Amino acid sequence: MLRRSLGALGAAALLARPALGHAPAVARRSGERVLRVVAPFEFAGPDPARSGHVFARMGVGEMLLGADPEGRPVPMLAASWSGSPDGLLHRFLLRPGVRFHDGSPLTAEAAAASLRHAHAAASPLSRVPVATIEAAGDAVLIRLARPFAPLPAVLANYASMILAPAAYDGAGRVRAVIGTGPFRVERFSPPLQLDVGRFDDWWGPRPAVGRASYLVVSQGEARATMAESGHADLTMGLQPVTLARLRRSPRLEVLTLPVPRTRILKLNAASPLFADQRVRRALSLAIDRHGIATALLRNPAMAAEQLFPPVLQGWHLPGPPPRRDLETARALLAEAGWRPGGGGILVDAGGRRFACRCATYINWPELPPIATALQAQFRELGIDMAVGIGNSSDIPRGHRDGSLEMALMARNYALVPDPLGTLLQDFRPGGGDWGAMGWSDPALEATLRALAAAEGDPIALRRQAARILGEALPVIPIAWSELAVAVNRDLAGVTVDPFETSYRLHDIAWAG
Amino acid sequence: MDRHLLGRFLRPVLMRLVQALLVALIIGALGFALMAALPGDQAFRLAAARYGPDMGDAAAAALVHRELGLDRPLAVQFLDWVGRLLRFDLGHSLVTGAPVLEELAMQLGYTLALAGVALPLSALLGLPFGLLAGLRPGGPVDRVTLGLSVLLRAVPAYALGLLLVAVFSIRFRWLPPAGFEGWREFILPALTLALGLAALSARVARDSVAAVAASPYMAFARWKGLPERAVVLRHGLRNAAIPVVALLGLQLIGLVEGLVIVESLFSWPGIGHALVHAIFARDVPVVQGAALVMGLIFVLVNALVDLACALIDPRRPRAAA
Amino acid sequence: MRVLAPGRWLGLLLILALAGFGILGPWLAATDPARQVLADSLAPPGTGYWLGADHLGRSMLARLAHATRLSLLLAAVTVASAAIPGTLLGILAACRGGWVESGLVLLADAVLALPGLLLVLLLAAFAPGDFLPLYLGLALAGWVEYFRVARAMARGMLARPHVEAARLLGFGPGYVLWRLLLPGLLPTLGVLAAFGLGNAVLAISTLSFIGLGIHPPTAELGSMTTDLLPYAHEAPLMVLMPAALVFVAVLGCHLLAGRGRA
Amino acid sequence: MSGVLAIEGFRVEAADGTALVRSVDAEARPGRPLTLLGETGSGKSLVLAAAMGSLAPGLRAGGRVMLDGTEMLSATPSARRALWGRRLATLPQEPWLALDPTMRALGQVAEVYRLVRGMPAAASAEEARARLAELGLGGVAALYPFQLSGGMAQRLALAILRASETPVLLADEPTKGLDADRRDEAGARLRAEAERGRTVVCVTHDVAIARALGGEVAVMLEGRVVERGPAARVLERPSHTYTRRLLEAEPARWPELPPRPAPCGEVAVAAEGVCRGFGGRPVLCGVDLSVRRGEIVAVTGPSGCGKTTLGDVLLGLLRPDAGTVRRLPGVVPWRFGKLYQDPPSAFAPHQTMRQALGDLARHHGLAWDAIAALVERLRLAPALLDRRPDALSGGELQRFALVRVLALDPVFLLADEPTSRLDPITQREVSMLLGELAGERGLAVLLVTHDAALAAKLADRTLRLRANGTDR
Repeated sequence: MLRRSLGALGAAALLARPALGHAPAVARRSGERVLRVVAPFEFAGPDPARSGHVFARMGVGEMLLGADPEGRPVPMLAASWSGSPDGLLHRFLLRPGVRFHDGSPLTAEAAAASLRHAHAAASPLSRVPVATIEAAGDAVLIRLARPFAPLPAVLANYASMILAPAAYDGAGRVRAVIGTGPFRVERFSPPLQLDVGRFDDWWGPRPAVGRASYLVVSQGEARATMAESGHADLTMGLQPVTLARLRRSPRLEVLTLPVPRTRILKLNAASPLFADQRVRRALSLAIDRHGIATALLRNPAMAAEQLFPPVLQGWHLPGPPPRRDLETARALLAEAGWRPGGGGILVDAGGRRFACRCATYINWPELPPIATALQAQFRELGIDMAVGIGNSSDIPRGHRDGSLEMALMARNYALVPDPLGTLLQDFRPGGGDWGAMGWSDPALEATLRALAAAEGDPIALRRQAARILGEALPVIPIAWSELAVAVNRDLAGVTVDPFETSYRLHDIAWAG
Repeated sequence: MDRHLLGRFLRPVLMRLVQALLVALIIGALGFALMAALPGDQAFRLAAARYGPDMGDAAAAALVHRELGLDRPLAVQFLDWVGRLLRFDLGHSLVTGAPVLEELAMQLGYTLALAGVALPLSALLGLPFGLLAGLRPGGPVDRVTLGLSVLLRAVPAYALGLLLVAVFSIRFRWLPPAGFEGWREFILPALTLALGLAALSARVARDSVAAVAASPYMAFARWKGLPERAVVLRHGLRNAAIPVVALLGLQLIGLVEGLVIVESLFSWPGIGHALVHAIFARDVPVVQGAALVMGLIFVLVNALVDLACALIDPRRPRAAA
Repeated sequence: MRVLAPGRWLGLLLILALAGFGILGPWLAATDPARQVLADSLAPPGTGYWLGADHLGRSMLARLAHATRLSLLLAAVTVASAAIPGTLLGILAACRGGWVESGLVLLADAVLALPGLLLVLLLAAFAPGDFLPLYLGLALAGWVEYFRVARAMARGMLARPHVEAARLLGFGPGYVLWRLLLPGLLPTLGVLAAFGLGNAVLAISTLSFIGLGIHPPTAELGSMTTDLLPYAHEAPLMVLMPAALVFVAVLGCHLLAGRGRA
Repeated sequence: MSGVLAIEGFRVEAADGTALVRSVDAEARPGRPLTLLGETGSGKSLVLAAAMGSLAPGLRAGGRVMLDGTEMLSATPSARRALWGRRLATLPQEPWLALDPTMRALGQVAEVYRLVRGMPAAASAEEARARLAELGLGGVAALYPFQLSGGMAQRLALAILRASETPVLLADEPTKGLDADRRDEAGARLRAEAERGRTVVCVTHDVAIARALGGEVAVMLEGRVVERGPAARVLERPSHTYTRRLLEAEPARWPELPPRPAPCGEVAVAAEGVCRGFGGRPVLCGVDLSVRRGEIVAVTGPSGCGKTTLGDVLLGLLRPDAGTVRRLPGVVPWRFGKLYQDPPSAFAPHQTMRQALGDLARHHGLAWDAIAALVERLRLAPALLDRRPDALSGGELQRFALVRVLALDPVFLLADEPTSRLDPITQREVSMLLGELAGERGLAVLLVTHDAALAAKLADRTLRLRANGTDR
């Protein structure tokens, strides 16, 4: 633990722009244009489990594997990989000649150590039934306790980033980001700014862009303005309302891409209010998805009656567009024993009012307005829903202590590029923090288990899972998401990764 | 003579020192008590702040809980904090894991840089108007500045900032609406802060100049036969400066409050922004550290203002007593 | 009766107009501020909505009126809760002296050592989006000013011959407090309170703007600005309206306070 | 060195045409000072301002004000300004306000030598030191104005004016705000200036100053000079009624008071060996005093000798550190009253007299008629009852204060400099009233005053306190 005097604080205060701590400061090459990425996502310390998303996206750190646009694993630091027939032993052969930013070579031992750190941290890898991770010559061997098909996808998650041995201190904490990517950290000022410069010893082709910076701007309107005025070259997380305007700007190209993030309403099926599947269906029918998608998301195609968007091929079920049906909803509620009571609010046989509280949070700016819209729409059915806007952590906590009744949230099914990794968490028996609550279904469990063990026809199993979720509605889907990126026309070669693992800066060049 | 000087300079410093201790104690106790009583389990919030909503689940929370020893009794955690504070160790951020002191030093740099631009800017905007208005009380300049200052002080800082962004970033596209890289990024946040402060300083300067201009000692200095230049330089400036310097202390409250708002509005990575964030994330060491640093700087600058006042105003200790 | 200066009349008029808007607005709008018609999202003023509809298709008029009423009421309650105990404690300190005064002054100094906003922020973190912590924070940070002014003025007045004269004439402490001290303090405290009212309106909307005040869906002037900000390009007027109401409220209060306070 | 100030047919009108000064003629020359004597509002200060060339811009002046051949009224501002500090200088009213609060005494004198007379820095300081020493300020050269007493501040201002050695010296109310025992000193200082060959013009309401200064006196009333002539003649044999009234208002010239019955009543208050200190510094030491009903006892002595403290101890407002105080037994506390030096501060600023007296009547169950009778007895018009203190004169307020005290049928009255803030004519009226009432009501009065003449006139006996707080 560092001991510092307040005197040091005072001295540091005098330096208006103190140098930062975690990376060796590199003299700034002047004159070269910096590619400016502006995004809403703040980042914390150097630990990949916390801030890996930024390091991966900015090309600082790399994982053993990557993912293609369909979410299939592709080689990255591992040149090839293979698994034993019983699905328990996985071997990842490292790409030769890779160096870390501090000049040290990538060894199997270093890679295995990084993965062991990730396994011990709060990362997707920690949820994998790993028995051992060890180095064997040029390869990393991962032995599992039981088969886990989405392992390659988990290894493509940013938290499974491979860092140099020097990146860790004695206690195993990450103290500097020393990765292998095409860019190295020049200045790391969490939570808002990261400057990177080209790493000349990268194993891939030399990137055209020499310097780039990642800047967090939390206000959507400010991001849009920065894109418009040329203060941002690559602007991420554009809000739907700003898109039409940005599309008119001659300086910008706006790319949109559906991403597997779904806004869902989590219901506590253990509570007497939502235990009845008919009630859950009634709620689903009462939602004006088209209105929400049009007014708030500015894209009617985002209206979602099922969990998985079309981009998740194999999981998505073809079907008609969603429709609001208050009549059926009222009938279902009546069947479930809810009758109109005083003040237009439904009451059950015991005279209990249908009143509940819906928790949501502001990390995704569209959630509070959607919650407000739902509040008004459920009110038409006679349901009194209060909205509580708090911290996202209220949801897992409320899930754990059972106090949660309802939550509106945005769930990313591609946190690891294979949705199965997330579904196994969310819909395991008893439910998951960001999935079902007080609800389980043996058929779904069996289906997911079979998928994890890679038994049977994956396509059929996926559809089976999607169908079960669509009928039982442990969570009610509301709207899908799209990723909107504004690209300065000075840039060439910009592509968007639907899994948001990388901004692919190494593919970008200055146009003209 | 010596005793007078000691009384003039040493006593206020000692009083401020006591105040600084008081600040440390209050913030330590208050911050900790409040944070301990906050709704929601701290570990869950920290997990969400650290790992993002998608990874912030119960397993991550359990990890955080173990790592930070949050299951120790509150009293033990508080004593631990006080003990470390006495060794000038503010601990590590629960979110980033970095030493709080290190993070604060960096954020403080940004905050001081912004304040360092905003304060002179507000003086530049406010004082000349105040001076001109004070020289002709009731004249057109006075009326216009009065009107402008009343109007300006009624505009919420956030609306002022948005207005400036709308004009300079969106309408004319001259200045970036966010960021903190170069001098251009400084302009809008600094201007937002400075306009609010200038509205106040113009009024204080005006009243001070008007009072001095109408004072019998200025008339007497002229009656003595001193040339106008000497009258203003030798007798006017110093006396008119006294309330203006004393105002600096008052400005400081406005500055601290303005900083929190402006930093949040413009995503400026300063200490105010950090404080708001730490409150959202329940990052106890950062909340306490940031509040402590803000409180101590507040006391420090007030002490400097006291000293400056004592330097230019020989009556000071008597007036204060 | 002493007559108010024209500027102060204007201030009073503005505040009364806003209060009238807060009371009559909902009646004019004749709709619930929470009622939404998504199809009318961002409907311009006129088309069935006097002041248009917000992004969720709710009547701006109804919401603005409710928000104005909320702001003024909360600010008034806050100011009253700061002014009344602050004044009484100030008078108590001035009258009692001794350890009572020392203790109260120490407490006040301690509160003053922190910028008020810091206190409000810490308390607002208790239950973000709730009225109580906001109210408590503003009142706790605010009483000190009244305390200091009341104490200083009461000390000055107690030292003035007219208080001594009243005692010599056989009047008790009650008479001194109610007929001599309070009427003497009231004009100054009134100015302070008018100013404080404006600043409370400002603080409430500002804190709501940065997300630490009152949360939506409750209509509040600061959070309405935040909510509507993304639509600034499509409906600039609607972003402007809540901020303009804050401006008018604060302007009214400051004008009412007069130029006596820098 | 000439230095003749001649005023001929000088008049001033306000912007709305109201005549403020009508046709003033006067002249001052070296060795023959001029005193403009009159009450506040008589227009005497306007004459001085015109002589200085600093009349407020809104006023219209006519006639001639000549300074050695320069016509001050028609001269350009810069021409007038060029005379300041060289041909004429003004001793300001309340000099402690006119000294720069942030500059040491020496600097304020030295800058005249440096900047007006162009001497080098060292010589300037030297000269300044000499001027301070001349006026007995040698020890305070390094002090700031706030550290000086009122008398010292006035001497410092004089030192500054001596430094500029202008032939003409104007003095505006040189006794305003000074303790009575400093007033005579101020007059003597001005006279000394005149004797040094300077032309002194003094504006004052204080007959004593005019007498001390000598030379020519012009008595002003409502913008007119009602009487003018050599001081000796005007002040000894006034021809105008107003001048006579002014002169008669001086305590020494008061007619004998109507005889009071010899004090026979019991002792209202008595002090034996009373000591009292403040902050460790003894103020009163071993004072013995008793006041009988119907008797007026005066306490005199220099500032700070504990006169007021003694009164407050007798009233019970202060506890003596040693000694005993006895008040007439069986009498309720509020029958021991007090009159204050500054009448406006003795009333709540927000209450009208009717409210204040009404509260008193209600509180003590008195009939309003009794109070109304007192108001009449003290020759206060009933219309004044509805005014607040700021709309009443000092004399009126002091009489209301008497009403308030008398309504409670007092046995003892502490009158703490009750007339020192009143103009001379009112001072006399109030003093007479006090004398009458003491006899009429069997009132024991302790009169605290600076003014030995007043004490001699009004009191049955006088206790002189020394500066060390003893009565011996």
